[in-house]
Amino acid sequence: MKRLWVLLALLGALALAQGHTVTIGFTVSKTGKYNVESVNQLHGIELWQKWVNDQGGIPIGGQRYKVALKYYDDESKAERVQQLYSRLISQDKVDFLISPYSSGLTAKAAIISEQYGKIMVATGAASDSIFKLGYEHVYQIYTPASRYLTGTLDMLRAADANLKKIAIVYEDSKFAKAVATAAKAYAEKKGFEVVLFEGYPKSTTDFGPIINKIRAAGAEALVGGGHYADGATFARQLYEQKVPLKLIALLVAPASDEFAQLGDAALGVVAPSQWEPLVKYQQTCGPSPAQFTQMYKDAYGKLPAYRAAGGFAAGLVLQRAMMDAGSTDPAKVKAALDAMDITLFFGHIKFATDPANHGLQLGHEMVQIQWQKQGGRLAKQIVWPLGAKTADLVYPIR
Amino acid sequence: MSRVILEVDHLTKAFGGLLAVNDVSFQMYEGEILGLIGPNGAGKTTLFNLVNGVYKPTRGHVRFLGQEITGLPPYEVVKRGLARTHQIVRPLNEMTVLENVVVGACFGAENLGLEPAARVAEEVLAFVGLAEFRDTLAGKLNLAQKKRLEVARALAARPKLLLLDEVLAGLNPAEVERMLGVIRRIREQGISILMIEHIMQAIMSLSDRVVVLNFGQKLAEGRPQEVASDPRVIEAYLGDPEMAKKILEEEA
Amino acid sequence: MKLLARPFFWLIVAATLVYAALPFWGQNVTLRETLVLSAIYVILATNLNLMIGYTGYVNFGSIVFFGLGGYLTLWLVADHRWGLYPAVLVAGAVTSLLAFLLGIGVLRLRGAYFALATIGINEAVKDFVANFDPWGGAEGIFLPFTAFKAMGGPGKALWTVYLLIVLVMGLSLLVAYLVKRSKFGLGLFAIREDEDAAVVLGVRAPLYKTLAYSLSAFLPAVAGGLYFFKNGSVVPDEAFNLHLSIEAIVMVMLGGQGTVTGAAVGAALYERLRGLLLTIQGLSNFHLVIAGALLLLIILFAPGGLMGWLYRVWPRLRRVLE
Amino acid sequence: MPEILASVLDGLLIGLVYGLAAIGLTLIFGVMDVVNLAHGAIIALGMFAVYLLFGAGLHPYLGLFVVALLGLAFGVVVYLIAVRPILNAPPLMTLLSTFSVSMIIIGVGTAVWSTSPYNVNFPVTTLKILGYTVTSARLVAALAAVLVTGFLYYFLYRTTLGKAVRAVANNREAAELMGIPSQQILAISFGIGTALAMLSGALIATLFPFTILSGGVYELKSFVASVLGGLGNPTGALLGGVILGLIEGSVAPFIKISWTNVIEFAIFVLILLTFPTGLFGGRR
Repeated sequence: MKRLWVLLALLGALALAQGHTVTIGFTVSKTGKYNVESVNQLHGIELWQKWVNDQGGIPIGGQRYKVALKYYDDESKAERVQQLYSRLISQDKVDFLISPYSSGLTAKAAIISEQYGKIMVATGAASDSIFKLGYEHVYQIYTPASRYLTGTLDMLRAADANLKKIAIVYEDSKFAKAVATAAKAYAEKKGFEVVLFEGYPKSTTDFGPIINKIRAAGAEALVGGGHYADGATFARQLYEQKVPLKLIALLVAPASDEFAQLGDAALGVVAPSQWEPLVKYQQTCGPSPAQFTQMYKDAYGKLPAYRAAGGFAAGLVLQRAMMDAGSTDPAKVKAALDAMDITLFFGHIKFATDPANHGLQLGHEMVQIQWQKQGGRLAKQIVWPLGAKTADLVYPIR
Repeated sequence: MSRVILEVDHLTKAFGGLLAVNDVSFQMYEGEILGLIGPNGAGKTTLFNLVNGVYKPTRGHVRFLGQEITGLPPYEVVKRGLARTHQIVRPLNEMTVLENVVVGACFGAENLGLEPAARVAEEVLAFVGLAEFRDTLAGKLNLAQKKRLEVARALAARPKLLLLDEVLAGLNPAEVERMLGVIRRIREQGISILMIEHIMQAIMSLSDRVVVLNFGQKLAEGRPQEVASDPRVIEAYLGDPEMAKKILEEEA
Repeated sequence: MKLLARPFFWLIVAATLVYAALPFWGQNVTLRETLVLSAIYVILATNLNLMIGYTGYVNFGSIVFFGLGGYLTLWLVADHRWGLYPAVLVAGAVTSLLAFLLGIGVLRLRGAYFALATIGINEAVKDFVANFDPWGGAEGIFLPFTAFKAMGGPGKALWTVYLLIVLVMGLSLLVAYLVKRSKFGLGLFAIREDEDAAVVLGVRAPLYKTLAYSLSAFLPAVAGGLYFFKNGSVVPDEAFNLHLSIEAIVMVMLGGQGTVTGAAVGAALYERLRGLLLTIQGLSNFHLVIAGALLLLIILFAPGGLMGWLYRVWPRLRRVLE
Repeated sequence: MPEILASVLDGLLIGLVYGLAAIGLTLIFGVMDVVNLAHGAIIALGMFAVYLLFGAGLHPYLGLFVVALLGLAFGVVVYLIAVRPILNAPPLMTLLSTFSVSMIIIGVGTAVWSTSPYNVNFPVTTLKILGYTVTSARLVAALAAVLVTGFLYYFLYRTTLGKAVRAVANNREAAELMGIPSQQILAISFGIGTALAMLSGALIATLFPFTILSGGVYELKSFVASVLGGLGNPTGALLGGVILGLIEGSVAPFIKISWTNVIEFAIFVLILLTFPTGLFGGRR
């Protein structure tokens, strides 16, 4: 008897799955270099799934579609990403794709999604170059690398009109190199002298030689970094070696709450951030920034990092496109994405549609955060743009 | 007198400060068996290595059939018709006996293709008495068989001059007899032989002439009986000329 | 040589044809992806066998050829708008020539020294390419999507590349077989057994082993070109993955070094095993452990690999399966 | 100019640690002609050993002593399982068997610790030496490397056991004829080589973050350092390490940092081709 019930339940689940499920596939770096950021992103996606399914699913053309997720661990390895995305498409038959975390892995996944003509929403991937290869099915959520550090440099100029010498030191990765290259051009335009412009290999753990160069070049401020693991190490060694810098701005790492583990080494470090819990966007669909933050805190017991927000936003964008299309038909969803122009809790979302840049994010903007001490505790504050700030920039930091 | 097949001319090899071969000169003639003797460490094997190109000489020349072969690598020397065996046998262990000999035939003086080389190899194996072991892995042979394999491989190269480095060492009397037969029949084919040997009886009975090395230098050269009675040679061998002479007489 | 009269030749042809046809049954894309990977493994192992199994030189960095082939191909296709076919052929030829020049120097080393040098070469090339801006530095080269469109759209391009990779696999087996049954191969085996003795027997060892090294570079480089074209991009870590080249040694050992069948079967078995371990829940983290333990067991108890064991159990097999 | 000196000083300090790792590799080769391809994995084990001991409340520097003992024991076990049975087989066999050990270690390590980075987080102070800023951790690591090397030399040249190791390294058969139990000596030597590798890993862990795969970098550096110094020559390996560190330190100011690896490997291959026995003479 009990068996029969189980069978019936299974059949029911199957019927539900066949009729009213939309499956989203992606990979997560559960291990390896990107595991901190990538798991954050996964949490965001899973929170979106729960949020949608709690409402009964996505309303599409008069029916409600439950969201199912299918994902694998890509171990932060490019070769795994391509195998797994092929598998997601050809074997698991997912309906839509979300990218892995990081520009490098996303670039690899994008090739597969394009080869098979599957729509992929790219989050956690800021590199511009992915969108210059003539792809038609990949859409970017993040502010692209070319606009990543412009706000940081504007802020630095506003804080110190006399500062000249800056060092730009970046991880040799697709994302960081793109950001650094764009930042160099912008810095020179802003009247800074870039006294050091150099990449370090992805596997770097000893920043001694780089730090010696920063000293030797007489840099007054540093912008650069790459991802979490290298950025945290870089910040720690900058602090241990007592490098006299007036401002340190690093990509990615300081925007994570885990950065607080560095203690005093974190103090004063600035980061551009895709999103912060304190932002005040007026959303046109989905939860508000405060609602999202609260949901995330309830689910995971801590404040969401911007990768988590990016994960949630990626789901929301897909959801919105299906709703707009009134269908899960890929061609219609693609048309809806091309036409999309909305504001989410995450900010403004609008994609380039010209063939040369198709899918590039045009709407979204960065905010700047800084690690400051508040009543003896380290906390992130928004310090730029001025309209959104929650605290004044501490400058110089050392 | 027949023509000169090998000419060793003021040949010298230094390893660091040590002169392993020191200003050695001699000639050998076509069809001849020349014995090369001397105490351990006299430089005999080094001389072989100089002649067939394993080592490059420090000074001096080697001429083969009137052509300069000094400093040519061993694989070039073989192609000109000068093959050798090794004192310590070096079979190609994981290959069959036949394959070992085919290597010799393929890469020897006639530069044969695989199939003609196989025919030559069969023939040579029969000649040295290894035909029944053709499909055995070379590593599985006993020492006497390995020694014959060395000779077979060298013969398969179709040489005009054969350098034999102690092919009798380590063999029992019956095996020695058998090998001596092989050597005589090689000579009957018109192949000249330069051989290093420690067994005096054998060298004295086989050689037309003998060259004696000691401390890298040529000590004596001549017919076996002349050399055997040369007191310098005897002294080199035994320190005590009287004693040595007695032994030599007994052996003869 | 009467090639057409040899059963083993027809065995290679038949195996390659069946392999090529397998995924077309039901247009099975997943199967195709799996078969591409194992074909690549077979190519790497079979060509590596020319060095390890035939010549007795342990090349730890054989993957450098695969990676260079990939880089040259993608560079020609992406930056110089070449077609795929001329690009892979030129990539193969250039890599092979580079291997020849490199071989002249590096093959003077023997044993552990040679093995270490090949590791050094692979790492030096990897780090060089990661800094070489014309090849995209650490970011690598990404194909513009037009490259696939030029081949009749990505779907068709992927099937075409599959067939080409299988063709290269068949050619690798054929080359391995022809070399083994040639005078050249006999010379190589003599070098493997005792290089000094081989030289005295008349084998021109320096040239022969350099030719073997150069030959063992050609088809892997072509395969690298095809594989990375299929992937749409090439980055240094993937192209010069030292780990993969050591795994190729494991494949050769597993099947039995010096045999054509052994290297191929070893590669296919290893791929299956690896794939199986990666997909079994709970074992995915242990695939390295199991592969390592397996390798250790082979070395300790069956150094002749699978074919060595089969030959011992059934000696007549030696004449049928090369 | 002073900045270059700072960079060279950094290079010298880290070079001593490379040297220590390289001694572990070269000692094993010198004694038994085995290139230990598990070297990198063992270095990584040293990193995690000190991490675990630190987690259990032991100061990293005190942990070093425990790491050394663990390394010795582990090395003997690896020797008995993976090296001893095939010591007389062709060199390929020991290369592969030690590599399989490496796969096993890294596989287990990945299962336990994943490939995510770890840190040994203990307070570090900064010192001024002749006006250059140096962290205490770097200074201690370099000092420890020198002390361990000194201790090794005392062992090799002043103790009976050490003399036996050298005798076996020189000529195993002759040593056996003199009544030295060569199997035990080989096992102990492998243990010491392993202990040195783990110690160097432990020291590196006090400086930089690490993953289970981090050993690979230092394994390659050990190859370079040992080949520079002549495979089989411990003094050479230490000097090789220092040279490597000095190259890193002195070229860093003038080129992109990422080119240093290219230079190192190019030197490695060139040295192998021109002086296969190293700059200071190896065993052959």
